[in-house]
Amino acid sequence: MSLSALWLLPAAAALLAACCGRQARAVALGAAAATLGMSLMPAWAGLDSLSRLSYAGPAWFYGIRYSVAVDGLSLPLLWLTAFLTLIVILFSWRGRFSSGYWAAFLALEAALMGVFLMRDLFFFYLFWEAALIPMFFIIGLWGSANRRHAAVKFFLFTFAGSVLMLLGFLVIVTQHHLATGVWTWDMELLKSPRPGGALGLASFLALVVGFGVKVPLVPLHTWLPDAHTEAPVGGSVMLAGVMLKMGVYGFLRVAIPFFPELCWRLLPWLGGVAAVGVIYGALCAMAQQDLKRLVAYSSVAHLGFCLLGIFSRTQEGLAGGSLQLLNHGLTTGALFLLVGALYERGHKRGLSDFGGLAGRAPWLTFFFGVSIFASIGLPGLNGFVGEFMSLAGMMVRLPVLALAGVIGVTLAAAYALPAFSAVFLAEPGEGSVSAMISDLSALEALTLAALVLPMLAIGLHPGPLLALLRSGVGGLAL
Amino acid sequence: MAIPGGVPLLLLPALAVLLAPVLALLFGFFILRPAAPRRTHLPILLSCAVVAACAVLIVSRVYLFGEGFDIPVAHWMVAGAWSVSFGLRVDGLSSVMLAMVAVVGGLIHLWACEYMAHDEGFSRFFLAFHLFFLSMIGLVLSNSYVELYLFWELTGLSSYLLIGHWYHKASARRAAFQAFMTNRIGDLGFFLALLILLRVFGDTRFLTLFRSLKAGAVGDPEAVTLAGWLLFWAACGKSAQFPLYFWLPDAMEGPTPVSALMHAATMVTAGIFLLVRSWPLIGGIPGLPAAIAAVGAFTALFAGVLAGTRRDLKRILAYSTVSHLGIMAFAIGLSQPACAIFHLVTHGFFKAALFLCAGNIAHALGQPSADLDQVGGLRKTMPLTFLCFALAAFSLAGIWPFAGFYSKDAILDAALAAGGWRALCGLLIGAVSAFYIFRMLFLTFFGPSPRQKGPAHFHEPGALGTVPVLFLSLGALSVGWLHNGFSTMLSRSGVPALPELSSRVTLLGSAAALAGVLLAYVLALGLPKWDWEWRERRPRLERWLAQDLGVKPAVAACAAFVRRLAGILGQGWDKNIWDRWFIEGWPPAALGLGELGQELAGGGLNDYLWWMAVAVAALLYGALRL
Amino acid sequence: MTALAMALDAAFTLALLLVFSNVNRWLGPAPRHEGDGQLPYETGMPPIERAEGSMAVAYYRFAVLFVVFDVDLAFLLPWALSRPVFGAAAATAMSVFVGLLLLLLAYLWRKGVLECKR
Amino acid sequence: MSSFLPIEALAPQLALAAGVVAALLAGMLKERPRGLLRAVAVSALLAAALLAGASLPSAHPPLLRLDRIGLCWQELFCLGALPLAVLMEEDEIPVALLFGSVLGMGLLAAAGSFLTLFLGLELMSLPAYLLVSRGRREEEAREAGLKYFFAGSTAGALFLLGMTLYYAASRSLALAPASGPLAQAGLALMGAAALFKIGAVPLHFWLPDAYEAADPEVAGFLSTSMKAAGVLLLMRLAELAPSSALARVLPAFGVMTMLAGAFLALRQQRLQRLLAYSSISHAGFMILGVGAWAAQGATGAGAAAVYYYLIAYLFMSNGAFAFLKTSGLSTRAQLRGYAQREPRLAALLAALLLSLGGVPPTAGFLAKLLILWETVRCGLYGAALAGALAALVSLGYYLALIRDAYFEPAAGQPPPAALRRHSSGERLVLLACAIPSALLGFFPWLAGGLAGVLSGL
Repeated sequence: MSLSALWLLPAAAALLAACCGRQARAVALGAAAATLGMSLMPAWAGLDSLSRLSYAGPAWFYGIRYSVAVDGLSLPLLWLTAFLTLIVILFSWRGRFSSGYWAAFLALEAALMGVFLMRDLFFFYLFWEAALIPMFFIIGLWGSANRRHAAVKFFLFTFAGSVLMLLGFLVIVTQHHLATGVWTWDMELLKSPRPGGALGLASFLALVVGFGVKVPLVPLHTWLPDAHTEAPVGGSVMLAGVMLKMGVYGFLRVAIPFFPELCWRLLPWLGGVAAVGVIYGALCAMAQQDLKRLVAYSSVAHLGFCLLGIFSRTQEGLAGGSLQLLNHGLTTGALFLLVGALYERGHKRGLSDFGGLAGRAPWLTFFFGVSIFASIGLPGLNGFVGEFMSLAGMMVRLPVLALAGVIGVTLAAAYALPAFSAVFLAEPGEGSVSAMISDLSALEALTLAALVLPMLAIGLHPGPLLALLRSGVGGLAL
Repeated sequence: MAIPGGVPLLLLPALAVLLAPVLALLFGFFILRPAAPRRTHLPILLSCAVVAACAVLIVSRVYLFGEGFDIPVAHWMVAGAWSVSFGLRVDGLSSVMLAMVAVVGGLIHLWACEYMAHDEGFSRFFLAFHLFFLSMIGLVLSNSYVELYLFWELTGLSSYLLIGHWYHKASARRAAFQAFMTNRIGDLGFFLALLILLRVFGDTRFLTLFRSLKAGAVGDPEAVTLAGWLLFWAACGKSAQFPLYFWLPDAMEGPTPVSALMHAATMVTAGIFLLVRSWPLIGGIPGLPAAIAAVGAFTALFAGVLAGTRRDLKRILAYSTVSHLGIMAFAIGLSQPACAIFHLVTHGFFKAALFLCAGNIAHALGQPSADLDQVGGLRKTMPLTFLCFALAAFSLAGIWPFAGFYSKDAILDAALAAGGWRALCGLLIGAVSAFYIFRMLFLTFFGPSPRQKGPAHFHEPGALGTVPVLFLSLGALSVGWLHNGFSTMLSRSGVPALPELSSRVTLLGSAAALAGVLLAYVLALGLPKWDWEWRERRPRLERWLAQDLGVKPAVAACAAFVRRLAGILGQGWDKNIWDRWFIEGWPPAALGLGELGQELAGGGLNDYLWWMAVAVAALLYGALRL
Repeated sequence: MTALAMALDAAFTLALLLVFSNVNRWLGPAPRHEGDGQLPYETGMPPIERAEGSMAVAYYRFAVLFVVFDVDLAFLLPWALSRPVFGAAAATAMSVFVGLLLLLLAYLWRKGVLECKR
Repeated sequence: MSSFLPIEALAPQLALAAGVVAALLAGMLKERPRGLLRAVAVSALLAAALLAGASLPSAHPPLLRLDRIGLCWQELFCLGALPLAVLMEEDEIPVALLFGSVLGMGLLAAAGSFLTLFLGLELMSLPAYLLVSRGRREEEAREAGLKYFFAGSTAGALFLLGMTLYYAASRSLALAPASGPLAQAGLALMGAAALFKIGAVPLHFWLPDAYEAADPEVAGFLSTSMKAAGVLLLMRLAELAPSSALARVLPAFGVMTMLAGAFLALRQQRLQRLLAYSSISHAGFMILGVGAWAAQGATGAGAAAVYYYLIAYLFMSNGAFAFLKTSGLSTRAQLRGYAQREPRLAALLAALLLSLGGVPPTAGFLAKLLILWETVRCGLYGAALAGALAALVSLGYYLALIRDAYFEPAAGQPPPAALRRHSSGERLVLLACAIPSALLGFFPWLAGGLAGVLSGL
């Protein structure tokens, strides 16, 4: 089973779905299921044999070569992408969408799989950018009210960050060539002679900004609330569930391995921005009246935890940070699915537009409750494991940042529970649409159960997943 | 006194105690809730029985044979050398707590069946109630701080669900959120303490932690001190000590069994349990016990005074709970953790009994809670409730044969031994608590004062309503006599034993209690007008008391400040300034630049040629100069 | 040295330009702007319309055609002089050249460029 | 034939000349079959391209210099002209003009001396002025054509002046390096003429009017082949003196052109004018590429980035202008809701625009990447940053077009021109331009990868 098939299959299916009109939905489901199956294959073939699956094509032009590989870090993210795509397709199964909708999601999955597979900076950047196109069309065509503005803002904002990142890559490759006389874009080979001095710092900052836009680090995050609120259900699930992970994956795969000592020297700054992100995200979430914007800002806070863990460069910090990536994918994915379900039924997203849903839609309330408590880090569910290990890691390095993280954890409850009680427990005010909200259909409940069960499993028994992640990111520890 | 590491057969009941509630919950949620919601309480009662039996077995074996163990059960979070794991620890302290939780919890479960019989959220209530029961058992049996934190948070979650059980009431929702947030603020300290301990010791298991503490192998003494203070902060959050106590009186919005079990007997005592469990850590920190004593004493007096002024029955008991938690903290502060735990057990019994009686009274009226104006002279219509209430009241006041006397006077003895302000506080607390409980007793059960409606339609509850109360009040009567056995149990788990009671102390304690009773008698029955006309003529005083002497507005102000800060940041800065100007400002700027470019060259040909001339001149200049 | 030469050359051309465009103004009488002062001649009929006037566009076409065919002559002359030297090669080259022109003439004729429509 | 008449050396040009003759003859026929002229046009261009690609002639006539690169350039010019040949309306005059122009470009590529260079330059430009002024909108076309003529001839005069100065310094008309202030001044002036042809910013004012007034396909030809000829001229000049002032000032011109082109294009509401300004921005990238190439010693193989950019731009720009012709749209307002009406054409437009914007996996992305890479290689970090900014701003208006086509609801009636049926030729040209520009971004390596995948399966 060659790794390239992981992204080629969805890409081919996307083309197929785009052409055939009515069966596009079926093609999408088949392709998504097949991709998930294939992505699970390496796990059965034994985790230690992951390196055997890598493949590198001929080096043609200036050292650029098509090379794919998978390791402890990429594999779980591949699973997450395939899993969420399948969930999204199942969840919007009943919606009357054109063939373009299904093609866009498959193209998005192909691009995201590519990002996590590629070991060549050129192709990494190529898939990194290619992922923008389907998401641009998903937000723009099937979004809600001012989707157009949000789509263009999302594309331009991320493109600006990525172009800077590209310049960083170019400088790294050129300096590598100057030092060794060899043209290569391979991530492993580029690690040895690193550009030092001012140029090294400049290219590192370019990478940080490029990945920071995607993570999103706080000053660069304002595209996130707009893109999330305007994207359709599936769009915001994929956006929050996987695309935000590309930024942190970029840090883990490119920024830190390429500039380990710079990353260590700038720890107070990088950790500081992440910590600010945690508190800033939580405070902003408290002020939101729109459910989707609230969940969007909470994503800013959660990914701040990932970065706190990763920048601490301790074994538990790295493992916790990367685990938090997957946790956030599950919890925020579930939350967005539920908010999407509410929006589909009531065409409203405001906190005051609902009320008293607990009695009317018990299953919706149950899933929302579990996801909310998982996202605010209740021990026993997955959120706590990621956050605790990240903060334990950062406490070893910079206690003040761990303090900020813990304050973030406390604030999380301050925005999540009032929202939960306003939507589900409070009495429906005038102008509320809760009369139109019916409970989840069997299919929707099934998809959400598929998201909630892993939350509990990771919460209580994260052992195997942590071991897999550590085999991928363990090397970065100091 | 190291715990033998071998795996005795005691592990089986310990595991059963945890597994039974889990199975009952799963069975109840997945099978009974959809199929027969009215039957959900059956598996839960069964699991209570199993837990009670195992608890009694464990306590007896620990008491008789001194068995006990501290065994890791499963790995939880592993990252190379760093790891956190689940484990079970049964020793004197945890078995006593387990017994108290099991017995009191079981009785209240029984009582709740009748009390909640026709509540439409019946199955949801019992599932959340038993989830709390499970988390309390887990908390008591855990063998490391992180595991303890897990169950600690679960109790916070279940208290949120239970206080907010009648979620259609806005006050209940607000109280539930307030309770959860205050606990969360307390847990902030606990979380930080965990991180510090992990950083300093690398492991949070009590066994290894206290062994290295005793051996003095502490890498970073200031960090351990900070951890100690943070643990105290966490205990304040959970056990409603002074700064973070305001959530407990509001938590009375929940149904009475919740108030009885969680907010009287078990959950709120988790903080005290945490302090006693980490006594080797806290005892060693200079100045911390004194601070705990001071906070405990102040909370006891402050809440006691407020309890004496409240009108709502459950509110009085709530403030009394806060006061008694203060007493337990005071005992810990006096370096007598054994007294604190002993008082915790006795308090669990008589406070639960008082709450259930108040619940029966309110149930008779068909309201969630009864007010002093509606009751009065009930000893004739509800004699059995009166008997139980009286027994519990005597025990609370610390009158001689009752359980309260043994535990409170042990604390009084330590207070007198410590001398100075501690002795005075000890006496005052004894008097105050006697005053407010007898005031409630007289006003509720003796001659209705003119303002009270009297015993119009009160009636005794059914069998399920009275039997548990009876047991609890008997417990309140008899538990005190076990104090010797009790101190041997605690001494086995590294906690200093109970002091012997000197006759001087009993005399002084009883005198203070009697003074309180007399004052209550005079104010309640002698001058019936005191509670009504005298206070109504002083509206400002009334309002001041109603606002907990200014604490409630202060808390409201803090909450408002945080919300405003969030508003400024979230809406004001992020959306209107940073996003609109700094991020979305670029496109208009670029368009403006484009506009500028447009004006530079009109359509005319000569403009073009002029610009061409400029370009050629520039090139020529460049060529000749460079 | 050459930079100095270029500077001188530029200065000289500018000076020449200035002198030619302004010499009549310096030397001649101040122009009287009122009334008939602008008329080209003091005597005779006032001109009906401006001198330049516009010619029918057709004339331009003929002018261009004349130019195209006249320029051929410029090539034919050296060809004629050099014919003995190059012989056949020159012959074919020039015949192709003239042939093209004839083709062009035929095309124009067919397209009716040569009639003089009013 | 003796060496006097270099038949095999100028084979492509002769093919084109024959094309002209054939066009005129076809024009004279009374009842000629419908597709005749288009067939003549396409066949002549293909013949010229094949002949250019065929073999390297041995003879080296005095005024010419033929090398592999030169012949590739000629192929590029013919390829660039093909879409115009296919899309042009049935009239022999424009066909002849097209052949004349491509012939001029061929001469430029094969020039061995300044004489042929100038001859090629003028022969290329004159037909272009006429092609522009034959635009459908008579009024605007004539005015734009006139402006283009005046500006063009000024540039020609500048080139001549530069040539004389250079001749004064080098004493010979051959394309040989020379030094001294005279040579520098000469090079500068000739450089100005070349920059004019490409449309560098201070000299670009004729370009938007010419591109907007001309028919879309003519504008396509102008933006691809003409601009490529300008770049070729610039490279020939930079080759002469890689460290000359002209070479050193090129990156500055490049940056100025990129940024100004991008910012000016933001305001445009008319599609052709917007594409004109965007072509200026792309010209900026080409100039930057030539500048970077010159800064690294102008070695033969070093110009791969510029060549790739020209090829990619050829497909993109021709495709974009061909779309305008097929769809008959002229303003952004008319573009609204186009995707609902014509989903397939809109998809091709989206691919072309994303490629023009430089978004992976399109050819435009790889082109911009290579140029930025060359700039970074020769240390011009500021220019690279400016390039990134220009790409970002340019993406602004390309996305705006896609947004109009896909996300906006259709506003009002589509223009009459948009309602006619698209001819198969138009659709063929569009596909031939859109597919390569969409996939060339990573295809070179993907082939290797695909081979690996198939072997691995």
